[in-house]
Amino acid sequence: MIQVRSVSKTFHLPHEVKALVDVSCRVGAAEVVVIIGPSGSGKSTLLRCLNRLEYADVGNILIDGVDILDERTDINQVRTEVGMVFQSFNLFPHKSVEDNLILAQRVVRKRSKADCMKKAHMLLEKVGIKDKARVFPAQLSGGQQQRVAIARALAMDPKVMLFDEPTSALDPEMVGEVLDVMKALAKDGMTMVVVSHEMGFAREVADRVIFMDQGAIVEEGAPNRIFDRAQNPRTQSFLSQIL
Amino acid sequence: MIQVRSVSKTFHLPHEVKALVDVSCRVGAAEVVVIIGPSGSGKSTLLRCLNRLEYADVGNILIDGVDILDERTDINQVRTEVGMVFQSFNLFPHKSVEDNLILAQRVVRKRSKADCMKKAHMLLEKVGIKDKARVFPAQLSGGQQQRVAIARALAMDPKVMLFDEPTSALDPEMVGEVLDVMKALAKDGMTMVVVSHEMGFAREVADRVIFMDQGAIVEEGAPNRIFDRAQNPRTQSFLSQIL
Amino acid sequence: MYVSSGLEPRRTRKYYLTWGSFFFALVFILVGLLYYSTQMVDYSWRWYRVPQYFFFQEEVEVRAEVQGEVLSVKDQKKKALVTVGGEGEKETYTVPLSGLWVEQGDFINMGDVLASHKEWQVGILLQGLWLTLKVSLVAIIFGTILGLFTGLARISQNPTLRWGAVTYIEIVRGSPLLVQIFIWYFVFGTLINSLLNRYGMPSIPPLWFGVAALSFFAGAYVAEIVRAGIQSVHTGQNEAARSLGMSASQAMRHVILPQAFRRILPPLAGQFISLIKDSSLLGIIAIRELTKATREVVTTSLQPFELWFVCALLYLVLTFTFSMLVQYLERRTVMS
Amino acid sequence: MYVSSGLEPRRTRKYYLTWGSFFFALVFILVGLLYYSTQMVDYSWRWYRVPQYFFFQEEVEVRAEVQGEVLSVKDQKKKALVTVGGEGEKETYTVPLSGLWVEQGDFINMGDVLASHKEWQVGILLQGLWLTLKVSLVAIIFGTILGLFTGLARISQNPTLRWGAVTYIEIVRGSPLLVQIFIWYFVFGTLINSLLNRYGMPSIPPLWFGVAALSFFAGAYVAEIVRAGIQSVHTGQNEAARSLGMSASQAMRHVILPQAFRRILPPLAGQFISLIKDSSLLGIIAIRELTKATREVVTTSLQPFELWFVCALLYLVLTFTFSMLVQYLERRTVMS
Amino acid sequence: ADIELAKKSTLEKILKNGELRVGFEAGYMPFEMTDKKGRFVGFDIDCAKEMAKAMGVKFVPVNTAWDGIIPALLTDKFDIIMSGMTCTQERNLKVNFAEPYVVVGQTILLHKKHAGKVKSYKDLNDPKFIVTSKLGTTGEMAVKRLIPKCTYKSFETEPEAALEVVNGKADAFIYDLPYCAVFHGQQGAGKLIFLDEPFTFEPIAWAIRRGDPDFINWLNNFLRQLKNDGRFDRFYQKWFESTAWLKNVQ
Ligand SMILES: Nc1ncnc2c1ncn2[C@@H]1O[C@H](COP(=O)(O)OP(=O)(O)OP(=O)(O)O)[C@@H](O)[C@H]1O
Ligand SMILES: Nc1ncnc2c1ncn2[C@@H]1O[C@H](COP(=O)(O)OP(=O)(O)OP(=O)(O)O)[C@@H](O)[C@H]1O
Ligand SMILES: [Mg+2]
Ligand SMILES: [Mg+2]
Repeated sequence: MIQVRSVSKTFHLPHEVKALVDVSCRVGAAEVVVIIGPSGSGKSTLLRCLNRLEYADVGNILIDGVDILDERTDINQVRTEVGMVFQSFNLFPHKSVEDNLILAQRVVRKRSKADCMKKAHMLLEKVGIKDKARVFPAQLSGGQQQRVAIARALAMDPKVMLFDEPTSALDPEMVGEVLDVMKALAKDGMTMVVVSHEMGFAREVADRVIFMDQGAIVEEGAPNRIFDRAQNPRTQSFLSQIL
Repeated sequence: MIQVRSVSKTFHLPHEVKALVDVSCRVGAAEVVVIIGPSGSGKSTLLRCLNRLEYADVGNILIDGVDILDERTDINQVRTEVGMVFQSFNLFPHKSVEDNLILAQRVVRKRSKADCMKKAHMLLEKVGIKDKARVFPAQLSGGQQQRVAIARALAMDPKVMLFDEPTSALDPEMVGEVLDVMKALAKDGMTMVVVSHEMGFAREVADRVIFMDQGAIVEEGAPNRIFDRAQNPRTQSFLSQIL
Repeated sequence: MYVSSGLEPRRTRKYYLTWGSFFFALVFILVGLLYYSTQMVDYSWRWYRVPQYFFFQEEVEVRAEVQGEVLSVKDQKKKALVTVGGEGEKETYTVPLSGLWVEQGDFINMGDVLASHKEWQVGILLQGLWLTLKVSLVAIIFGTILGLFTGLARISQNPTLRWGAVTYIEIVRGSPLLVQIFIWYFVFGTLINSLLNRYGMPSIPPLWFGVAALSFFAGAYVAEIVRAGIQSVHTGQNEAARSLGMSASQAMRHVILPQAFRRILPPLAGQFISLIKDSSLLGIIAIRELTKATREVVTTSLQPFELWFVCALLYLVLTFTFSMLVQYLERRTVMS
Repeated sequence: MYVSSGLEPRRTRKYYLTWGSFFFALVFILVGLLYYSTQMVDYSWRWYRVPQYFFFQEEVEVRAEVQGEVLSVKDQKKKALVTVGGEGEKETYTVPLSGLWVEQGDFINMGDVLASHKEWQVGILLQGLWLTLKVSLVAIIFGTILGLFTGLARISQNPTLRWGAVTYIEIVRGSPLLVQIFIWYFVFGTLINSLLNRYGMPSIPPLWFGVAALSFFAGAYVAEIVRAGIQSVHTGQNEAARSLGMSASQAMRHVILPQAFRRILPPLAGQFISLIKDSSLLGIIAIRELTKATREVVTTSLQPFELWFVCALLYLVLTFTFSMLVQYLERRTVMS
Repeated sequence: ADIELAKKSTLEKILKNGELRVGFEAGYMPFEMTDKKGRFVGFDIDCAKEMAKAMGVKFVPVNTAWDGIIPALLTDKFDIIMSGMTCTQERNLKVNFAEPYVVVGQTILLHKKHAGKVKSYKDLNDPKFIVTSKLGTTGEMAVKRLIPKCTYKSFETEPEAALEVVNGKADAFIYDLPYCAVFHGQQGAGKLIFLDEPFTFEPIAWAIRRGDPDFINWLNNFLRQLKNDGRFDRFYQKWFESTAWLKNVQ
């Protein structure tokens, strides 16, 4: 599904930072991968490279066999296949919840208004906020906003979903409702790459956990192996801090 | 030295807040009083009322027998007698350390340049940064800045010193050096009112501790009595949180 | 405002009342002083002459178009029907009763006045004001369109677009509007009209070159407003839109611009106010907006004091009205 | 700029080169088009006539002031000493050797040319430019002083001062500079000079009323800059100063203003650039600054295209130079 | 005959566009000015209207600034200047004039404090005298040529320059006889002295772009017609010999 081959990425401004250093990994279909690691270790950068929100400097990234770094690839086409959920929701504040879900379907997928509507309501029901369809994002709680954001990404029928710390901007009491939606999604067989420090979620849902540090993948494996029997001292010290 | 009689203060903007409600207390000469209390309890407001940085709405405040709320009082005269040290240092960034200490002496006290200079260097030695006289505040660490601020207040030969959380904006490793200066000051017999949550300092130096909550003085007494045998449940619950 | 409660002495009600009234007294004294000094230089104020430049009554005369005799005058409430006839011709005129000049049986030559009445007409200052508004409005509309595209070009990655936009903006903002108006009028205006004439097309009246100068001028400022507005929209919005598969232009159109729009509106309205003031320069190229109208009236009436004060007042009323609007818009933007 | 790395397609060096050169091609084509269309309308460019408005050579003639004969011509390196005498009078003139018109023994009438030489003189455009700069500089100095006090009054607690400042600022910013210039010139100018004359004092030349209009105009804008600058200084600074016993004015003078000053400087320089452009309006009241000088030259030379472009270019050079300065100041402010 | 030249004549364009655009600067009383209602009136305006009638086209007034009036004519902002323009040899190098229709000369409006002391323009030739006139006019040229030593100030419009003398800011205003007469009548009483003996010879004529013999021919014949059928005299009386029009202007 996703293949990352020897990807490196350096930011030059404001000062030089090696965000990714020779990263390789693969995510199979219907697999759920959780990425953990200290702040600044390159987790977000890796995720953002997967739908080319950041350009990788060297290496290849294949999504469903398509090399997204190739100049000839229609990146907008690829991005519809790869849904992304941000830490800060990024809902469109000038559109109602319904219209947030409809916009890209209309503009990108060119679906009929009725189809969009049907899809939107189906998804809102799935994430449990059917009654908020006509409301504007500003009137929703953080947890509700994040669920709308997930629904919005799902509306494009992506094959992969990327989550960048989807619960870390939420008040503690709202984390659960978002994680529940994600768990349901995983159960439905969605391929997912999740940056998150929610260990409970990782243990329950993840097929594999990747630990990153200083732009490189330090260790990866099944959740139990990583959380309970980490080999690398850096992983051990990181886990000891957050557990 | 300081007498506060039934002082109340209400802020009207942005919304009505009763910052002080019928507060009375007195601070004797050479006494060191530490004020503690939860955030928003009116500690800063009380302190600021003592040199009329805020106007008390009702009540009297006497500094050395002078009613500072009286229209006829020369408040600038009173303020020279009451030194104040802020949480955020508030050094004058456009003047060197030396000039920070000299400015008010020249302008307010009208001392000769040589006298100012002598005083400044004496005080800088006292707070332990004699070698930084020609340096600008931006080049100093937080702890050094706060010590300069103390020296600046002392340069006016005040009879009372007010400290508003002098160490809470500092990195932990710098707290000690500032507290040391304050301890030395207390030992020299300065009258001091200190808002601080440094319990060690309070235990060691304070003659009396005042606990405030919701604009009122809830309890006061010797440090040991307050810290170890607080009577009031609010005091107890506050202390249990911070100790 | 710069308040820090305890630092200012506590002011009593009396203090505010005293100094407040002192302000009005001061204004009063200043006006008095002005009046007194005009008296000193023997200037005679003639305010009564000013209203006619806003509205005046014109005598409209109804004249006979045939020769003959008044055959009948029929009374119809406030109107009168006058029939004039002779030598086979016959015409009927409807005139106001009160202004009738003829009676039945009067002999009428062609062109004789049958009746007259007074009509209110809009005076020159009001016409100038109206033109000022109209020109500013047209210029802000074109300027906004131009500014929108320039602003987008300014932040584009394409060097041609970006440098083009920068060049345009810098040239326009770096030279006086007056000089730009002259260039439009004498250089571009001449070229364009000559070329049009060459190919047998009618020429463009000078008003439009004035409008072009103003529009291009406003466009450069609007471009910067648009750029600031777009850049003030959080990057996350663009990222969200693009990661849903929208193209750059789709994201701009559906997500960025609608949000930028609200932030652009208040400074845009401010720009419109500037434009009202700037349009005063158009008088230089024979466009009779408010300032030019005032100058013309001053030239013949020789009452500069009243007229210039009135002119300034009219501008103040205009700009004040619109800045109220801006404040209203800003409040709405802050709220939403 | 609006960059978000991954969202824009990755551009190659070639892309920038191509579109960059395309920009220059476009500029070239536009200039060519302009030239071509002037050819179409039979405009003959005469750029060679422009330099004389910057510098020109004047023929300075030395004329005899007595009647008689050239008695002697003495060679002194590049100079010649010509002695003319007759009827008891005798005069000696020092003239440049190369421009000698007479020889020894020539008969000379009073007023005859003895020699001539050429001298470089500053042309009208350069004089206008110089006046523009001078006027702007004087206006910004007065405007800054005025603006400083108005800005302080604006944030004062005293209603008279505050309302007075607000009234002044709003009136000046709400009406066009052109109208203000007219009011200063025709109303205040007339009044003041008449009063001065009444008391036997010499009258003030119109230039100063233009400067006054500009200064008062700039003052209102500077006041807002000063206010913003003062308010941008953290309140803690004022509290610290006051709690050391300084009075409000001492704190302002020694603590607030020196800090505000650095933040005020860049927008103040920007205001100066505006002023350079605004000074173009002074031509209306017969002050021969750059725009007026250009108008006059156009009237006589009838080469509007060249001259208006040159005029715009001169303004661009001025404003560009000063905005470099502003940027330099801003960088310094950010650094410190 | 050069038929191309005829085709290029301004006449052709006027007829084709159906409008006669006349350039002038309102304010030069009584030749052209703005009345209370904002309409342009004056001697030249009446002539222009007759001219438009004779051509069978619409009369379009263009009120422009004086110092830009010749460039504006040359850049085709209007077809003809009818603005009381003196036919000077210098201007004649740049534009063509039809036959002069009025002859005027420069006269002096003097501040009353100089009564008796200044009798002719020659007495003004001293730096202590401030003399005003209008920018780019023959008044200005006369000052520069004949009174070179005085302190000269030029103004944008006639009243500005003349009021300068009324207000005592200047000593003398030099301008064409008709305007000075009108201004003296209106504003001068008790403040100004009118030295009404013209000291220059200034024929006034209509100006057009060069190289247009057809138009010149037409204008000269139109002028002859106007002068001989009585219309010209009627206008002359209306504007120069009576002051009835003043009440419509103020
Ligand atoms: N747009 C950017 N420009 C410059 N540097 C960047 C940019 N984005 C990230 N970086 C740098 O790249 C490094 C990796 O950043 P990244 O955001 O991927 O870390 P992270 O693992 O997601 O951390 P966190 O847990 O804080 O989100 C950091 O040092 C960061 O400062
Ligand atoms: N200038 C002001 N305007 C309005 N309200 C104020 C102002 N200063 C303080 N308050 C309000 O008064 C109350 C008491 O504030 P104060 O700063 O005295 O609390 P504090 O005990 O110092 O708290 P902290 O420990 O957070 O500094 C708070 O609710 C605060 O919001
Ligand atoms: Mg991250
Ligand atoms: Mg506090």
